[in-house]
Amino acid sequence: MEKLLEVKDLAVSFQTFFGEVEAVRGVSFHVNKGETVALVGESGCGKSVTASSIMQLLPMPPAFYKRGQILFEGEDIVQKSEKEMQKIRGNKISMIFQDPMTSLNPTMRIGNQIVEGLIKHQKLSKTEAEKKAIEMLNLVSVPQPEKRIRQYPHEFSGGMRQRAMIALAMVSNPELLIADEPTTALDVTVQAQILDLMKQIQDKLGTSIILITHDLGVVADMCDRVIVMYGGQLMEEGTVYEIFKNPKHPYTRKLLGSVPRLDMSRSEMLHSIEGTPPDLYKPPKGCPFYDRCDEAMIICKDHMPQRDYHTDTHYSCCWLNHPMAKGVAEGSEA
Amino acid sequence: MEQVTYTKDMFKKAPKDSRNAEQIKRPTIKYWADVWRRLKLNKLAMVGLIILILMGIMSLIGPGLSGHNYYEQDYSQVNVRPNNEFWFGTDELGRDLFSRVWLGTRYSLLIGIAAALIDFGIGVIYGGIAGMASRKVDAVMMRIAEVVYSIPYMLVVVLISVVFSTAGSGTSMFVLILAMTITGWVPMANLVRGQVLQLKESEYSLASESLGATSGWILKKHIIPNTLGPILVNVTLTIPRAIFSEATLSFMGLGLQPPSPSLGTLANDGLAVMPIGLFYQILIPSIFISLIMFSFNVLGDGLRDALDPRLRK
Amino acid sequence: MAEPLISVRNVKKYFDVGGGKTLKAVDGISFDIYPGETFGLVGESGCGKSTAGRTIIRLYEPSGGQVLFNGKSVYDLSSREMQEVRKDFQMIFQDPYASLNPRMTVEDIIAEPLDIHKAYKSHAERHNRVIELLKLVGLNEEHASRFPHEFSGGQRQRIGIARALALNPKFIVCDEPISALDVSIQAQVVNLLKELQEEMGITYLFIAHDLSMVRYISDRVGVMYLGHMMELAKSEELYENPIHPYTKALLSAIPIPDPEVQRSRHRIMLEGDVPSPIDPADTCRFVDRCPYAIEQCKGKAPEFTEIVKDHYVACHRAKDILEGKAKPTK
Amino acid sequence: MTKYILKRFTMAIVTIWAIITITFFLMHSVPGNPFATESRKIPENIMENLMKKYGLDKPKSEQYMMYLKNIARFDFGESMKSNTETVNEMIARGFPVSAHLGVQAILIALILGPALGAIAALYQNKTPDYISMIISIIGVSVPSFVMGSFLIQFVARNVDWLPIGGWGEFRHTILPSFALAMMPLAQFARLMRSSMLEVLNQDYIKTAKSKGITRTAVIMKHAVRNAILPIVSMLGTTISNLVAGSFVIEKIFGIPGLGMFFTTSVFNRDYTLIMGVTVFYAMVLITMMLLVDIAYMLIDPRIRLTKEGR
Amino acid sequence: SSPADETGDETDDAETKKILKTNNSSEPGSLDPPLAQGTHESWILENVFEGLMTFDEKGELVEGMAEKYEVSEDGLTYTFYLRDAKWTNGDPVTAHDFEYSWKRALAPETAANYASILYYIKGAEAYNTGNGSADDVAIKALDDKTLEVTLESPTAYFLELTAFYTYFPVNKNVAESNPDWAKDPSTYVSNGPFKLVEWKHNDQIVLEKNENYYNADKIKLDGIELDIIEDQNTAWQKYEGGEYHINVDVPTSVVAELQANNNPELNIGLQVGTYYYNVNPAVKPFNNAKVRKALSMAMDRETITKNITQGGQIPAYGVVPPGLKDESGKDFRETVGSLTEYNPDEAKKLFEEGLKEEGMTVQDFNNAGFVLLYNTSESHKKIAQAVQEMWRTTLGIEIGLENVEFQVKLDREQSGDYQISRAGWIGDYMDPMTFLDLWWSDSAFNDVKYNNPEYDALIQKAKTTTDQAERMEAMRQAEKMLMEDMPVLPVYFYTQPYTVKPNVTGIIKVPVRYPIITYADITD
Ligand SMILES: Nc1ncnc2c1ncn2[C@@H]1O[C@H](COP(=O)(O)OP(=O)(O)OP(=O)(O)O)[C@@H](O)[C@H]1O
Ligand SMILES: Nc1ncnc2c1ncn2[C@@H]1O[C@H](COP(=O)(O)OP(=O)(O)OP(=O)(O)O)[C@@H](O)[C@H]1O
Ligand SMILES: [Mg+2]
Ligand SMILES: [Mg+2]
Repeated sequence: MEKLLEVKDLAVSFQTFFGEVEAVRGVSFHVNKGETVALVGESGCGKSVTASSIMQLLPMPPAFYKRGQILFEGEDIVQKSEKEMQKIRGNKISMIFQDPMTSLNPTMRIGNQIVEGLIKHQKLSKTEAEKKAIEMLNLVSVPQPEKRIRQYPHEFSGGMRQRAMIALAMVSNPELLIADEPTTALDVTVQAQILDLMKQIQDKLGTSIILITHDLGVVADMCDRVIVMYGGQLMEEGTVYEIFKNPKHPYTRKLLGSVPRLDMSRSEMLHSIEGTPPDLYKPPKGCPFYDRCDEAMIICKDHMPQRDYHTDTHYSCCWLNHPMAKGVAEGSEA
Repeated sequence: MEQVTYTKDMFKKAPKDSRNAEQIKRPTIKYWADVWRRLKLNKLAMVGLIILILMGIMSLIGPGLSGHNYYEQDYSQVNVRPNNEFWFGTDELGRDLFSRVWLGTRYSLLIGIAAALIDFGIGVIYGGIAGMASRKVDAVMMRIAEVVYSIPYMLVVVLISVVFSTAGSGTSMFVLILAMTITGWVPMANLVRGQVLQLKESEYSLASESLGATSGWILKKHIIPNTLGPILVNVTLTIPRAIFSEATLSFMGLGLQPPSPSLGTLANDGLAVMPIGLFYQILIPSIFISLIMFSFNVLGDGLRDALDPRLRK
Repeated sequence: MAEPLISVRNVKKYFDVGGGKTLKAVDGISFDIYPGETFGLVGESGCGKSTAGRTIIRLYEPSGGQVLFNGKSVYDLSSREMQEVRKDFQMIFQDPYASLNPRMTVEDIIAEPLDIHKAYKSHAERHNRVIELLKLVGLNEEHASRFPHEFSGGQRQRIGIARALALNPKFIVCDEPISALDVSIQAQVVNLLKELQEEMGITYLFIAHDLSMVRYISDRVGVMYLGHMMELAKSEELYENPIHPYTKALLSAIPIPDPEVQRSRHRIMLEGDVPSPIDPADTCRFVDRCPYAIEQCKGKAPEFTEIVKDHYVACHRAKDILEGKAKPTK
Repeated sequence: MTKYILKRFTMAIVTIWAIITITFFLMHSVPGNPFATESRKIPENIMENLMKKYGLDKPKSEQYMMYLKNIARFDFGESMKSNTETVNEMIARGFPVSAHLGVQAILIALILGPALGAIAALYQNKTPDYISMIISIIGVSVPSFVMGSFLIQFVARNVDWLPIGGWGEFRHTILPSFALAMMPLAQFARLMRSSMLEVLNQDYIKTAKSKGITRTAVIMKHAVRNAILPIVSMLGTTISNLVAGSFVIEKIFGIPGLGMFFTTSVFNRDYTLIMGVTVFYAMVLITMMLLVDIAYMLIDPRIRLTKEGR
Repeated sequence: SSPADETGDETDDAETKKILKTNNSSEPGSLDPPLAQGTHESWILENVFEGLMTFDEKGELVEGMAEKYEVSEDGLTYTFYLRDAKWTNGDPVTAHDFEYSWKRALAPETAANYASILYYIKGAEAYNTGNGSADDVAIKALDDKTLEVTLESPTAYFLELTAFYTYFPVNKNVAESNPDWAKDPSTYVSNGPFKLVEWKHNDQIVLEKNENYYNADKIKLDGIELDIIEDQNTAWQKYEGGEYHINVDVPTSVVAELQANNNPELNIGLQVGTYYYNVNPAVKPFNNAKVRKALSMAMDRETITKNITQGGQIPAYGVVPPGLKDESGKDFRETVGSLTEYNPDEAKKLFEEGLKEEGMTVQDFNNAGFVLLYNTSESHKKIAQAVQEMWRTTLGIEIGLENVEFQVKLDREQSGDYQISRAGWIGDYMDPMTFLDLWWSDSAFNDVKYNNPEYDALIQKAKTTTDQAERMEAMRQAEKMLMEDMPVLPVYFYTQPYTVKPNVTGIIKVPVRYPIITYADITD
């Protein structure tokens, strides 16, 4: 399989009043052509920062790349100039944002917002571009697209806006789509529609998708591979089956355990994770999950574990994988 | 990667108390302390604040520093340009501009602050009542405010200063302040009302209501404390506006009564000698007005930023 | 079953949105909540869940209907009497960031109900009660002097819960108390709520759009759609045997965090979004999106009736669906 | 739309009535009378004749009713100071001049102010930001009489093409409209800067950037239009302040506009003129407010007329 | 650049046309002569109209519309024989026009605000105040060319009055058929050396030479353009920038500067006017003459004129300004001499005596919060501040200042609601009576309500006698008596500073007039 995107040891920080906030701390992963990769993790763990840095969309300053590479089709995005990035954005890589209410320009007609990128990248005339936009809206099942392109975002419902966002992102037929919590703001019934739609379009166009979400149900529904992120670092990665059936990292396990399953009885307690995620302003030296981990060991406090591969596609970063940890881990779980 | 030697001890279970899941890393900080801290980080605002403090101090001691008082006339020293003896020069009546300018600063600041405080008082009460009252009362109150505001400002000011100046001498300061506040409270009332309407719907007000609190309680405990920020910003912007208006009134001959100077009357006096090429008499008070305006404006902006919860952290 | 703690009878709440238009946020809902149970209320955004919750405890003046609390009609109480009853009703809000006054310390926030009802004799008593409540929700004394913005979302929500518990209420409306929280933290709050219920026998009206969570926490669940109650049943019953086409669609839309199950599920896709509640037609509110809709549905709105024991549905075709006679038309 | 305008219209009439009433009684409570002149006093009997001529001998309530009747016919009456022109004529003559000046000033402010503000926002905390800040501070902090006098002294006197004062050709309008525009220009610049900074942080700007369009396009097509909304909503107040400020500018530049009437009519106790100017001003202001609202709707499609208010 | 260049550049025929440019500081309220109120109107009227008498290019009073006149022996009846002059619409100027316009000015309905200047005519006052009829007014056109006027009492300066704007004729036919004739240049009919061709309100007034004027030869200008700019500084900038040939309302600082540099463009024109302060005798201790005198003696008038007004004004030690001749052709002022003086020691002494008599101390005085009232103006303010400071330093008293608008000041004076107030009076004709008349107990202008029967008797005598010597003596006595009582504190005598570009000639100054520009000429 061909790697479309490869992120190598990416670290991104923000310069703030207090000092440096290390939002992303050495993240490495890749995305293959045509696959859907999920990036899950708690709020503030660095998902959006990772995604935005792929598009070079972070405000710089206060953000800056500390180290690492983002190779897209073999070229390092981190090194690219604004001009070069403009050729990639909206053309080869597109992005959908979380909130369809605020992500569309309220004072511009939907049609114009969709064709803007097309006119720029594919050098189409306005009418040609509009034709394409109508096609695209049709594809994302917005009814009466001819009429709709003349309307403003506020005349659209939430679901339709998100569909328009998808149309906007997909209209130039990008190779990679980054969807940053595309359905979080939507109702379940509408969410189902949107996810369905994304799958259909992916099937048709063969786009790779990075799906950022914290809804494990969505992940189970949509993705091929899952990357679990915590405190600016990657904790575990594997195929969707590996992660859901055989989670290795205590955080992943807890995460899965904290969602009620439909077959769960009401007398059962949920597995809650006590405490709060670390503040990335002064991130811990060791495992970021140390404070909240039931199975934490002394070593976890000051030493960050390395990746341990369980299969070709499945690794986790946890000292429990260490041979010396066997007895401790079991003892504590009992 | 660092090289670690692993020992068995390291793989012992970590004791519970070494992990502090509920800890708060950042130090606790009270609201106003935090505002102050963030204000301090805004250099421009601090420059403004320092200028204002210096001006405030100088307006108190400045008039006594030059050894000349503000009203003594010396016809042998008329229109003297700034020099060693008269640091800011003298005016057409041979009076020392240094003490006059600082005294003028004092009066201008007083007028500005008084006007702002009155605007604040009326605005908060009126806006607060309108915001908390029923829709109908609110609509009527807002219409009244709108009517007051639609009467040309200058007209009102002139009318007021004329109506009240018959009361006798010494009222001039009072008249000026009155004239400036008679319509000036409207924007403040609008602001407060808007804030109240917004905060009335806020979840913490609702929470308080669900606990059985009365409107008075909610207003006192929740709404007023939370409107203070925007109000404070508005106050810092009202002060220079009043100083500015006073200057314009001086141009119309409705300024402070001589020989007491205000920055406005000083600038207006300076206008009289401009045709003969004496610019310092208008420049100095104008620079003072500008400095005050500048300082309050940047301070106001700084406060706005410091108070903005979205910029927190 | 025991006597209901709360009886909601045909409660309505309309908003005047100007231009002579009325927004019927809640348009005649009825149900009972029994002591010690958790009643779940689900439905899509804007369907009137929050409004219902607020109207029931009379945070909003109702436009019609009645609520009986221990047999007393809440809407007929004078404001003095209401003041007393308020001690028994509490509310936990959706947004843990907006529901705590940023200018107050945690101690003052939690003590506010005590202050309002003058429920302590000395300052020490007040303080001790606050500490007690903090401990109850898993926070400690050190947190009392801090400000809300210093806390994470889950902690804030726990502060909100502590405040709601201050007066030992009998009934708490939880308006989406977890939807603004991270998954890992949601469980903390839900577990806490459950523990408290067990310890103190509190009754909850639990509003949420996360159906799996609602199922997990609730004894009985009501499904709302556009101001109407569509279906009401014991939670297992509702999740296993949904009757109303809307409930069916809703349940099928919840993604299940299990790739095997999720990918083999059949989903009922609904067309379009929830229509506007402004001056809605007096038909079944779901008719435009309903795959089972027939001519009859475009007439008068269906009655909310008990189809199976303790299972209420408002649908003209409920019987047909139950007997498997109805097939989706779209 | 028609219904909305109709509603606004009725509201406007009530507002204007209130303004008439307040001004009328306020004005008549002020000492002094319109017929005194600087150079000499008038014998009593002549004064009586004059009072009779203008109906000032009648009880206040009767005068008030008369005035209301005349206003209903848009008749503002005879000026008490000028025997040459009626108040209607004075307004008809002065208003176009003031309007010309005002519109030109607003245009200058509307073009340069937001531009300055936008540049400041884009170069936040860099030199252009500081330059723009200095210009704004000068604009808001130098009283217009100082500004006007300096413009005459240093610009008009040195640039032959620019006249020192007076009215007539385009070149006469340049300096006064700049002097008048300074204040709103500076305010707009500051407002634009902050709203621009806010808009630049909005999600839809990220969306726009993610489309790969150029920075200029992002700013011009997405940011500016949204950032300018607060300015548009402030236009109404700005215009009313501008009218107030025009008095000073018109006096200094010797411009035959309406601005001077605001003060001279009061100083002269020219009752009919005061009333006429006030009522007319209120009408203009209310019309402006309506126009601003409509303009706002054109720029911001979200604002619907059904939701009342600004 | 010189004004000629300026104008020369603008239009082609401007090279041949001589247009005088200047500023008329205020918009005229009316250009209908009886409705005019002040200099901002009369300056224009004097160029477009001409009365029976007029001032010639040397500033002498000469026959204007009257070719000749006769005065009866008792000095009461004047007969004017009109010359053949034409209105700008071609109508001949007749005696009927004069009869009509004077009676029109007196008609109560006209409400002419300076009708009282016609009261010298028999029956005029009665008619104007509603106690008589128009027919009883002794103005009679005997035929088209002969006008007979009978006076109440002999009035030495009546001839001069006929050159005053209220005495100007209007065209009877025009005014009767179109009451609005004076509002629009197209219907405006006048009889003077210039005609009104354009009136842009608040902007500009354009006059053009009247070729039909009988004396057109003497008029060198082809026209006059008067801007209307209220701001003194702006007008000055325009003059300095070369846009005006003459500027009358010169800022005081500029006058001082020009005077210091002996700039030839500056002219200090004579004026008959007095600047003084009213002292309200109804307020204790101002009822005491010693106190009033002390205030007067504490004022250093030399300093005020030299350092404050700076426009060549003359310190006033009496109320009648110089420039008015007595029976022997000597200056009235000189023959009376100084009636008060600057004497700080004496002032202090008098003041303390006066206070004691009133049972007050300086402390009481200061606590009373007395104020000096003046109408809003930069120069009044400056003078008031100087006087305030003089009183403070010599008498040790604190008097506040208060500025109000003119209208308010008048109201307050009338109702006695003041302690000290600023006032001024410009003579209407060249006779001391125009001043001394003011404090006659019945005078409408007697702000201080000065009431001294002896003074009244002197004035009465001066008004009725025909013997010049006797008249003058009575007035001399009257002035001395007035200054003995000191109801008003004279400050200075007005002058009229104005600037004229060097290439402009023929501008003359008559004491009771604004600079006369009618005969001006522009050379290159
Ligand atoms: N502009 C910024 N300035 C300072 N810190 C920032 C900025 N943007 C993000 N951060 C910090 O970077 C960290 C990661 O943020 P990020 O938005 O990537 O989280 P996320 O995983 O997307 O969370 P969510 O699920 O809430 O979207 C956070 O701790 C946040 O505080
Ligand atoms: N104060 C109000 N005035 C006018 N309309 C209101 C008001 N409060 C709620 N509504 C309207 O009533 C309807 C129901 O709102 P409600 O908040 O009860 O929905 P909800 O089911 O709680 O939705 P969500 O899941 O988004 O919280 C919505 O259309 C909303 O716009
Ligand atoms: Mg994010
Ligand atoms: Mg809700």
